[in-house]
Amino acid sequence: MRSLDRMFEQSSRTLAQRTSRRSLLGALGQLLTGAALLPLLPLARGGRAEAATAQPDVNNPQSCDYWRYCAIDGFLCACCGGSTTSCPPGTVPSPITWIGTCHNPADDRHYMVSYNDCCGKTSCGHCDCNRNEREKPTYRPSRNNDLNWCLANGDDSNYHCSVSVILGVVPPGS
Amino acid sequence: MRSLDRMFEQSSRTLAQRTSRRSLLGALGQLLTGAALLPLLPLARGGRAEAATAQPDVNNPQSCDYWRYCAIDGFLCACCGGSTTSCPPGTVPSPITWIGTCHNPADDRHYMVSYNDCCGKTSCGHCDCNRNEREKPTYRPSRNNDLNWCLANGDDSNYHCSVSVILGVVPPGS
Amino acid sequence: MRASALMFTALVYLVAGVPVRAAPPPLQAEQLSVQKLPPPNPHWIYVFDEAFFNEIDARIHLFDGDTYQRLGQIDAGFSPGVNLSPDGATTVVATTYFSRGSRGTRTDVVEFTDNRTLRVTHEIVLPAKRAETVPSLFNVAYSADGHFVYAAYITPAASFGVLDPEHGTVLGEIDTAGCQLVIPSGPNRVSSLCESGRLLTVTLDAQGHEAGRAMSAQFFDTDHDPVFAQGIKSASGYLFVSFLGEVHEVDLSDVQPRFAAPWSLVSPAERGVWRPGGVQLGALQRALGRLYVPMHKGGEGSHKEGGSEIWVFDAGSHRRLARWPVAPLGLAPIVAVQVSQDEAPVLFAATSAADVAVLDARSGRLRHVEKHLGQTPWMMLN
Amino acid sequence: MRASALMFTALVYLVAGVPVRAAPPPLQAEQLSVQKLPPPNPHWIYVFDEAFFNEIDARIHLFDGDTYQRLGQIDAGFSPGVNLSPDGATTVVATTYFSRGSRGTRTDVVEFTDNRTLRVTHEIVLPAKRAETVPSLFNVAYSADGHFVYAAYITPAASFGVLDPEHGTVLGEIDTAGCQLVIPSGPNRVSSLCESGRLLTVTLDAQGHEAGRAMSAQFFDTDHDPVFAQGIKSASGYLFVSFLGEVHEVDLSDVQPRFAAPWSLVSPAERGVWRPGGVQLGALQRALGRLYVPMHKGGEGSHKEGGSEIWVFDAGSHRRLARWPVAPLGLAPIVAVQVSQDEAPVLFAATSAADVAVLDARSGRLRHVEKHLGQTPWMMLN
Repeated sequence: MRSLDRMFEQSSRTLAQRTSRRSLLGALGQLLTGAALLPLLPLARGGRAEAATAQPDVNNPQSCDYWRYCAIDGFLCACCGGSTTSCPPGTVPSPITWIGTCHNPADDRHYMVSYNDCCGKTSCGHCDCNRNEREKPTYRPSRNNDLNWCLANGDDSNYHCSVSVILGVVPPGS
Repeated sequence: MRSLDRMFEQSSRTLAQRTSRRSLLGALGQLLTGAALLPLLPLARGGRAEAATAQPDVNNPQSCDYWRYCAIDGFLCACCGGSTTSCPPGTVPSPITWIGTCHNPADDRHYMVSYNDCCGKTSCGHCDCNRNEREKPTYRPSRNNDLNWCLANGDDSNYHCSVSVILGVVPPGS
Repeated sequence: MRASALMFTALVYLVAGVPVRAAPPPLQAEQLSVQKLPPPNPHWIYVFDEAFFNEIDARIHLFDGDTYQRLGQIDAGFSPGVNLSPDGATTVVATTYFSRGSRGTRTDVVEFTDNRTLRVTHEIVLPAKRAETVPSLFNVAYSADGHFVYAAYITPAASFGVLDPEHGTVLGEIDTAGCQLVIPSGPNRVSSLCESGRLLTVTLDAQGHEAGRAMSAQFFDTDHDPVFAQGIKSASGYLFVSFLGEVHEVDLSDVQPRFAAPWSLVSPAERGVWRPGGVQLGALQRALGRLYVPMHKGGEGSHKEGGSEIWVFDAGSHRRLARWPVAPLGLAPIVAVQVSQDEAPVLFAATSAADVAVLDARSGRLRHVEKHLGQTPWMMLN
Repeated sequence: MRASALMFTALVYLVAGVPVRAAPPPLQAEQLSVQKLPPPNPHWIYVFDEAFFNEIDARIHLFDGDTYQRLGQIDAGFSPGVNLSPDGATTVVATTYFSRGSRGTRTDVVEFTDNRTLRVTHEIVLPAKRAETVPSLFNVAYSADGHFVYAAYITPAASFGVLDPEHGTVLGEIDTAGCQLVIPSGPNRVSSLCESGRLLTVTLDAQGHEAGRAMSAQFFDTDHDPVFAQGIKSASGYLFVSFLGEVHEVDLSDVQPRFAAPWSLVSPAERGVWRPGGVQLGALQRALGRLYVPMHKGGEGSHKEGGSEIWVFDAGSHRRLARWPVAPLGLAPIVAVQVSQDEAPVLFAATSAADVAVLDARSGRLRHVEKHLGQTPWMMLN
């Protein structure tokens, strides 16, 4: 089962936390070393952005309906002093995490999302969100949101809330 | 302010926990040494027991309306595995406590009640009860229910729930 | 109260044994005590409350399914694993504490509570590797003879600790790379669920060290229809239910697990429409041979939704015997079920609204709803 | 996702800067960070949640009364005392931890949190004597110059600890027999409320040791109309409100406290009918000279009931300016109030349903209701 996408998941999970876009590009570059760089055209389906406007919660970072939260089971950091991609002040991001694949209705693309936990304070207790699209049981950890992903943070391993960091787009048909 | 009733409160608060009826009698006897033992006839007003039956919660130990809970601010041990006078299994009674004076509609008498906290487990969280008849601020500790009365229990000083132990009757007019 | 009144108090008290006029005697002075538990009965249930909104304060409520009384509480720390000893005399809690409540020095520990007194009798400190995940029977577990306790570790690398509960020691740690959790069988075997859809079974020697290991055949498909990482105890092992409702019966009575042919909770028409879901998603009454599963209508990703109905199956014939919708009973969706193993069995159903319902396990008749038995009661043990 | 698909992913990502057809460019990969707090504003409020149903998990929510956003959280342990430093830069929490969550070795400690980062910077371990009682401004407090921190001790014998927050040390303990809590004034004075209805004031030397003490005249009657053990900060000291609604203004700007003639929140007809109540039962807007008090109708023993109305007084003339009933605003009774001290002040009102309302402090107009800001928000600081 150690396929390339698993490798990608594993490496991006440990990278997402402190990786700038620039260095993620570098990591992707390494991953692609030796592969032909064939351009690929994403399909433009369109017409979903309007539908999303009619369902505003799909674009509201403080709503569990927000498109990129499709595999969060926990408290939304955007309701706890953080944002979709930032941990609340005084908390510590988890260096390891799980991965989701979510559909963005605004551009009709699927994105790979890293869900990091923010750690070191007790439960935020606000905006409890339980979505599990493509979520798998704990024995498949890279796709599991039941694990306390703060668990490797040592003394700062208490779970506070979860963020969702876009890693990249998933091409249609994958 | 060190009047006799204060002394009574202080001593009964430290006694109530492990004192049998027999030894409480002894303590009262000591308190009364030198006083003439004049018999006193309690007034029989009657007629309130029926009224109480029409308001069953006044006689329900799992209801905050229960007559003897007139100065409990906390969780009722009777809802937590204990009873009106017993701490839940595995908890530790507080040796110090506060005192209330409650009216029992069944016999129309006022009783002096010792409210002990049960300690060493986290909040029972059930049957939250907040009654404050004749309750006084914390600077008058013997009549205060805001203090965690488990506080002198050392490592077992976490607050779990509160009980109400009858110490004796208060004569009418007092 | 004036000082003079106090003397009246004492005097009335002292003469209380002598009735005067028609007045009833005053109530006697009482003695404070600590409640003793009554003898256990088969309808006792240990309700685990994760307290997800205040997660450092998880606890277990001991509840009586006959009297509907709360009998007591066992505190359980942060994101714990919880189980009972085979004789029911001990509750084992594997948990984590921080020296400053939610932060500071981390201590992972296994605590043993005497179920007669609800006091912790002793503990075993673990390496800071304990699996912190949703409740299951497999986060911490006893061997069948009670001589070993197994604690699942996830860092996220997977392994488990072997503990000696009697002497309070850690005997060792066994690596289970790619396989997780502790599924006990017999006196000395531990199986783990593998990412590959197999079971790894490690056999221990008398010192709790690895004596051998075996990997089973693949019995489910992790990608397309994974089984829940929660088991339903059967006579010879566990049933594992998949997201789509396949039932995998695993017999763990021998060194190599045996897998019965899977059967389905749903008809072909229901498949992918009705699904099992929740946290503790099944209970088996072993004498009656009845399996209870909370079921809901939902799509992919709905596997944590509670059941809008409880479906009842004959575990032998796999026939569905009943559907018990819970909304008509005033219940929110069911996130956990457990059943007593006596001759007059009761079914316990915990809801997403934190209530616990007590039902007749034969008829489904609702006997009682205990409101708010904690914040998030996600598993029940008996 | 197949392995080949991954390459597509990466490739799409890499060419994302080059639009092809009319499709919008894909969203860029993002970076995880830790949020920095914006600059403080006068409408920030520190909402203390006792979390009474999970009392080892108390916390403070930092909330913005302009944007209605939660800005962050400070954890606060079991039954803590909480206060802010005079410059607002530090939150001080005096609390208790047990090595096993709810039991085990007890540690009393004062923790200092940098309000710019919401990280604990340092702590001072106390003797295990800390006052564990309902929140007030007087469980833990700073001297006016910030050089001392005072921690109230109750065992139930009363004393207090003098701490050096800069060097993280306990300087000493001062006995206050019969008098409780730490009411700070000036750089080196601590007053305590006495069972006798007086104020004990201890003056400290530069080392934090007692240099002198003075007992005031009696200013209230403990038995017949006690003042709440909670104060309302004024320009020169505190207002203390009695159960029956008398306002005792105490000027602490000199060594000996000065007591103004008490005045009443209620008319003779209202006395004993309308009462102040709750936990934090008043707030004073010092520039406007307006006093806000939650009031309810009730009898003896109702002093912890929240206000069905907020009454607004001119603090100079003692005239009642307004009554603001809260039920029409959809609010449960008010258990705590606080007001901002800027020129466009907002009034914060915490309810018994754990909501926090934001009102215009001049008009009473409701601006916002923040639902469920914790379990039991009983005090607010700014």
